[in-house]
Amino acid sequence: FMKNNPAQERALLPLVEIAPMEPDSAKWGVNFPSQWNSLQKTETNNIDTAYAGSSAFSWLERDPRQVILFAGYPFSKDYNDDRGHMNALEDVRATKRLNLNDEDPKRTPATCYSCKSSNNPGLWEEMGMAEYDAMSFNEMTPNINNAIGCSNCHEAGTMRLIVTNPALNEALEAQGKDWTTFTRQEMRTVVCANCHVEYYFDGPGKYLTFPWTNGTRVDQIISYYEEEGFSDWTYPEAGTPMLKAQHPEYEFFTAGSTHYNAGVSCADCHMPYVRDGAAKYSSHDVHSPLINPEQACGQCHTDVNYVVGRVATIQEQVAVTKIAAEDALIDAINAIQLAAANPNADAALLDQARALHRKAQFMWDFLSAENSTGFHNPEYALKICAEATNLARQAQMLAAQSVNDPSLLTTGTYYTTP
Amino acid sequence: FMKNNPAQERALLPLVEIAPMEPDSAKWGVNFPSQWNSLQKTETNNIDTAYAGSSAFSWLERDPRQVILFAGYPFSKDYNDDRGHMNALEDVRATKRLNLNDEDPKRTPATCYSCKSSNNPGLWEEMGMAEYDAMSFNEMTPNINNAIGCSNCHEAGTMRLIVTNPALNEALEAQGKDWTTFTRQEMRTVVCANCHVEYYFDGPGKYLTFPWTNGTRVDQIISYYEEEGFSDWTYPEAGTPMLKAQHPEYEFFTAGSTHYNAGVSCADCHMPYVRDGAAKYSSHDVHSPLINPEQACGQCHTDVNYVVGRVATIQEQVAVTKIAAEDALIDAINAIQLAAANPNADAALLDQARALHRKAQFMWDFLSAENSTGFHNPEYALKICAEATNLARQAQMLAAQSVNDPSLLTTGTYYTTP
Amino acid sequence: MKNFPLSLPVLAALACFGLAMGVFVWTSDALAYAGTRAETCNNCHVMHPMYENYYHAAHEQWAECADCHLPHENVFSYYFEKGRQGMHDVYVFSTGATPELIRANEHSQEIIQGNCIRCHNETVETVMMGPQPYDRNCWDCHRAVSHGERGLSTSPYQDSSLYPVK
Ligand code: HEC
Ligand code: HEC
Ligand code: HEC
Ligand code: HEC
Ligand code: HEC
Ligand code: HEC
Ligand code: HEC
Ligand code: HEC
Ligand code: HEC
Ligand code: HEC
Ligand code: HEC
Ligand code: HEC
Ligand code: HEC
Ligand code: HEC
Ligand SMILES: [Ca+2]
Ligand SMILES: [Ca+2]
Repeated sequence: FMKNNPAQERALLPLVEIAPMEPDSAKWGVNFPSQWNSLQKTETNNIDTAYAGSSAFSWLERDPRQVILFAGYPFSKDYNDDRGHMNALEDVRATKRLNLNDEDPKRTPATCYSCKSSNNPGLWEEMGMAEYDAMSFNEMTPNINNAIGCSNCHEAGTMRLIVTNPALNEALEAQGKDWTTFTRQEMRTVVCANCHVEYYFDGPGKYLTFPWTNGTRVDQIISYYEEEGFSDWTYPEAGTPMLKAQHPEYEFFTAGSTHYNAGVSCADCHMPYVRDGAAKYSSHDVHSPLINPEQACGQCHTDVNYVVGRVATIQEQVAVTKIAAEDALIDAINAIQLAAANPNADAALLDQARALHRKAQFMWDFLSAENSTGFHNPEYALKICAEATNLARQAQMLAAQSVNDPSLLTTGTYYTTP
Repeated sequence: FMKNNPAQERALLPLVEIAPMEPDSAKWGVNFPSQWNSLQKTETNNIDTAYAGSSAFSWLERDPRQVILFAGYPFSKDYNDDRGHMNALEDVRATKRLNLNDEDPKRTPATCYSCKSSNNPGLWEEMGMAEYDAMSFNEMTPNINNAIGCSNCHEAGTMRLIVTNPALNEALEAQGKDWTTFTRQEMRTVVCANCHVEYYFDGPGKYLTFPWTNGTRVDQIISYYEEEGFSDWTYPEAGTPMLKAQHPEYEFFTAGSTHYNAGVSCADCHMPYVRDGAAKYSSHDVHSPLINPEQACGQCHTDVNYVVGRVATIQEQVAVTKIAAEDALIDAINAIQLAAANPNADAALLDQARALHRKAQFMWDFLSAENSTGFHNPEYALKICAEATNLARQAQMLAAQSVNDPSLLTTGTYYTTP
Repeated sequence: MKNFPLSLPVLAALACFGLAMGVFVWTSDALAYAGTRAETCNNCHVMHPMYENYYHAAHEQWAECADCHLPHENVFSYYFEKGRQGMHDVYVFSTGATPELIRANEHSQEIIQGNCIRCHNETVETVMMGPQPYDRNCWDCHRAVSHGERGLSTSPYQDSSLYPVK
């Protein structure tokens, strides 16, 4: 993209010159008031849709199964739906998932700011990402005073879309890809991959890493974590080394979805062109397209009611199938816990059970943490869900075999245990 | 449709007058040579696609799991892919599924001719469907001398599309629907439902019935069969009362699929318009649209390569998930058989296992017998598949519980047993 | 009312009005709006995506906007509809009430459908089957025929060579 596309020439000369990686979006906003005004709207959005929307409703309340599934991990304490970009800073500072005790080796690292602030590109440039990530969240806080903003996506001056997150750059490189050769339409998706991707913190330096070396499909990511021997936490009383998936929208959408294969980008749906008098600009008021389907879908689909209806049909089917997977996982967890408590359990079988539990739950989470309730790639969502359920049931069966006790095979434990 | 639509007026007067329900398509063909010529092509078609096509390849050879899944039922002896309409008679007479011993109470009834011949509308009119169905296949044979033809779909004279199969008429009535009020576009789908639907033979009179009283979704059909206490056969050594699903294309496609909701009909894809000089007519050479996607998909989708690629992506994901369901079913069957052989088995638990096996296998079959490898409704296919797998695993677990023997929990038995 | 009193002031007023209109029509090229050139419709920039897509689609060399969008049964219905639609468009445009998505209403869909059949009668005669009600639009299948690949794209990058998509 950078290599193929000349910097845009604009009819209007910029009013002010913007410093490279300028963190203050208001300064950019002098030149681009429409974009800046629309970005600011993300702060106060709070309309909800059937499965998402812009309020910070609690997923743990909406689906209490997730409290069980994340037991022993901060996500079981606090996990809300995402809100607009301008709230990123407020929300990351408010979440109960943080551990602000700098003496604790499990303290929250600065890395958690990586996707929340327009200060980052400047800071990374200044100190390098390794140094940034090695600091604690607390230590970093004074440096961070802007939520997500222009510098996270644009190059000052040319306004071209760029990869600003070093982790993305490295992950693409590991796959032999050079984003500077991407087309403009590709960049309209890749720029979101600065943040809307599965990540983990590598090593004691908490180095931000995207697990893409083997590819971005769910099984390729699992195989990467297997090779790295990585786990996020150990499931209490079950002993399973768990993996947590986080917002893999990019990986999900690009895994051969209808829209991705048709050349549609994230920005097409989430940042549709809107009119401001005569001029058109990309709405920077990024939120669920179901809130403005006329703009978001209507540019391509003439029958807007029809496509909105389709989203509902797809999401309903995905939501039901997802709950079935959760129920199967909870049955498996209960069984593994019981088996683990039994000193006579066959260790090999129990470990097999854990391996399947780990894999099944990551698969389910990959779909569940993806924020479109399957719409970004319906077939992939359902295929993964089917596999997660199958593996969870097999995990349960192995746990029962490990202690030779069929009473571990009870199903629907979520509904029957108090 | 009949009520809203006047009979067609044609620029050209018909050359010959066609008797009502005329079984001989060649006679109709005098007036409509393009349609007749294209219908005749279905006899010799034999191009295959990745998952279907027009040769009569054996499903039992392609996927030997199905031999196990249909054990004890004629489908385990002979089950081929469907061919073109003009072969219907030849194929029904050749299949090894027939039982031509008229002394045997399990003899094949005449009902098996219901969807294979243009003689039927006349015969049903003459003798009534109850009498037709009460005869044996053998006894009916002399009356049947035409494969599928014009009279199965059209009203002579007006050429309007009509419901010709009394079973369809009754099934629609049971749902309070009156097909004579349907639009022309609806008829372009409903006419296929004369045959491309799940059916069963009701009672000793083998009366052709579509199980739609509760609706046409898979769970509604299952609930109907539960209420009727119907089963097709009993699974050997397992004792499960089984249900066989057959070509529910209509039920599948109309269950909220992308294309159905968009108002697309079966004929749009399977009978696209083709040109004959200046004029265009509906191709009656019905087969997989992947053989002529330019015509079948190209008018609606300008990027034909893209949509054909999508079909491949969807079918691949469905095919993999379907095989996983089959493996789970086979594991369940093995477990139930072992439990059933154990005189100390807990009968209640074992019956629960059978109930789940029955349901799981019907769900899988509903998707598997549907001939598009999921394309007609991808989300529905995958959702059903996920549920079938989940239920099959639970059936296996119940079987193990019924004999208190975790060794029944072996998975992957299809690959390990000889 | 027996004698129509044509007083001088009235006549003068009418003449002035006529002259003013004449000048207006001459200078503003308003008569173009009575014609059929596609470029005229494109005078309104909100019609630009339609124009762009039309220009690059199959009918550019065969048909003007009006060939599809105005009824052709007779000259009266043609000009009546032209006036009605034109007034509507101008009114909406000048009051700034232009909707985000411009879509043909049912009335104009009927007109368009009639025009498809008018030109392609010979082709579709067999499948139209005479006067039988046709309960879907030609462009349900021929989605690209009038305004580009995916119905009507109003997003600039899709119809402008300035912004190559790939
Ligand atoms: C074809 C349109 C389309 C494309 C392309 C698309 N999305 Fe979405 N996205 C949706 C829809 C529809 C939803 C569901 C919204 C809902 O349930 O309210 C959604 C939901 C989301 C959500 C959750 C929204 C909320 O309200 O919380 C996020 C985050 C998101 N998408 C990010 C992305 C990213 C990142 C990409 C590119 C990798 C992308 N989307 C591509 C249509 C799209
Ligand atoms: C700098 C990191 C970053 C980038 C780049 C980024 N996002 Fe986000 N996005 C976030 C964070 C963090 C949140 C959640 C904020 C919160 O909940 O406070 C979020 C929230 C969202 C939401 C939910 C909004 C709502 O109202 O629920 C959508 C939709 C979304 N992003 C889409 C996109 C798309 C599309 C792109 C690319 C054009 C993109 N994001 C680029 C970090 C980013
Ligand atoms: C690779 C980029 C990235 C990193 C690193 C990251 N986040 Fe986020 N965060 C996002 C995106 C994208 C969203 C919006 C999508 C979502 O909520 O699923 C988000 C949403 C959030 C939210 C709002 C929704 C919720 O979950 O309650 C909180 C709080 C949050 N992140 C906290 C954190 C913390 C704590 C860390 C460090 C452990 C962290 N983030 C690390 C990208 C990131
Ligand atoms: C979440 C990522 C993101 C953020 C943050 C962001 N932009 Fe953008 N911006 C985009 C994308 C994507 C486009 C579309 C680019 C294209 O089509 O090439 C865009 C386009 C633009 C354009 C080109 C004209 C247009 O409207 O399409 C301007 C100017 C612009 N942004 C200014 C800004 C300013 C000013 C800010 C901060 C106030 C900002 N952007 C913040 C992603 C972002
Ligand atoms: C930039 C163009 C574009 C945008 C924007 C867009 N789509 Fe699509 N959509 C497509 C294309 C291309 C296809 C593939 C089918 C085809 O070729 O007609 C498609 C297919 C679909 C399908 C059928 C796929 C299925 O799984 O059922 C649905 C539903 C759909 N889109 C909904 C939406 C919704 C909802 C939005 C807005 C949130 C949206 N689209 C935005 C271009 C777009
Ligand atoms: C949107 C297009 C579309 C519609 C509508 C559609 N089909 Fe199909 N059909 C397909 C495709 C694609 C396949 C897969 C062919 C393959 O795998 O080669 C298929 C496969 C089939 C097959 C198997 C073909 C073979 O080669 O053996 C049958 C039978 C069938 N469809 C019947 C129907 C019926 C009956 C309806 C209406 C209820 C219908 N189809 C609606 C596209 C469609
Ligand atoms: C009178 C019953 C009947 C009707 C009506 C009917 N079919 Fe069939 N169809 C069959 C039978 C029987 C076969 C299998 C014939 C064989 O294998 O010998 C078949 C086969 C097919 C095949 C597979 C052809 C191939 O080459 O593999 C397709 C596709 C198909 N039908 C689609 C349709 C569509 C679409 C309609 C409605 C327009 C329709 N059918 C109406 C009975 C019918
Ligand atoms: C309600 C209509 C209907 C009835 C009743 C019916 N069939 Fe069919 N048959 C079809 C359709 C539709 C196909 C093509 C789709 C397929 O093969 O799945 C077909 C295909 C076949 C085929 C060719 C494919 C294969 O399975 O090898 C045979 C043989 C056949 N039927 C035999 C029978 C027999 C025997 C019976 C009675 C037990 C019967 N049919 C009853 C509709 C019917
Ligand atoms: C499998 C069902 C089926 C069979 C068998 C069948 N037709 Fe059709 N026929 C249709 C469908 C569906 C249409 C489309 C009707 C519409 O669009 O209203 C059609 C349309 C027609 C038309 C209207 C013009 C056109 O091409 O769309 C004629 C004439 C016609 N068929 C003649 C015949 C003749 C003659 C035969 C026997 C040689 C025959 N049909 C066999 C289903 C069938
Ligand atoms: C069900 C889908 C469908 C509908 C509705 C439809 N067509 Fe078509 N049309 C087709 C297909 C498919 C072809 C391609 C025939 C071929 O190339 O062999 C076609 C071909 C044509 C052609 C010839 C194109 C060429 O390449 O020469 C014209 C003209 C045409 N249609 C006009 C119309 C008109 C006018 C209407 C409305 C009365 C209409 N169509 C409705 C599917 C449709
Ligand atoms: C009569 C028109 C028509 C015909 C014929 C048709 N389609 Fe479609 N197709 C649509 C519409 C409408 C949608 C919904 C998306 C949209 O609005 O663009 C769609 C959506 C799709 C999608 C996206 C859905 C998904 O799940 O990914 C695919 C793929 C597709 N069609 C393939 C095909 C194929 C293959 C054929 C031919 C066998 C075909 N279509 C024939 C009208 C049609
Ligand atoms: C070949 C016939 C044809 C020509 C020529 C044509 N149009 Fe259209 N127009 C259509 C069709 C078809 C539609 C779609 C109606 C619908 O979607 O229901 C349409 C829709 C529209 C719409 C409404 C948008 C919408 O989605 O409904 C506008 C505005 C329009 N045309 C303007 C124009 C202009 C301006 C021109 C000349 C530059 C033009 N048309 C030339 C056939 C044509
Ligand atoms: C004065 C500016 C202007 C001109 C010139 C103009 N339009 Fe429009 N047109 C509009 C506006 C504004 C709308 C939206 C009206 C609405 O949706 O109520 C519109 C809507 C339409 C529609 C969709 C509404 C409907 O009636 O179905 C069609 C079709 C259309 N125009 C065709 C044309 C054609 C053909 C021409 C040239 C003869 C033309 N327009 C010239 C401004 C204009
Ligand atoms: C003013 C007369 C006229 C009108 C009105 C008209 N067409 Fe055409 N159309 C033509 C001519 C002339 C051609 C090119 C010669 C041919 O192929 O018949 C053509 C070509 C076509 C083609 C073949 C080219 C292609 O894109 O595949 C299709 C399909 C078609 N028209 C459909 C339509 C539809 C649908 C409408 C209504 C929305 C319509 N036409 C309105 C005159 C017209
Ligand atoms: Ca949200
Ligand atoms: Ca076949």
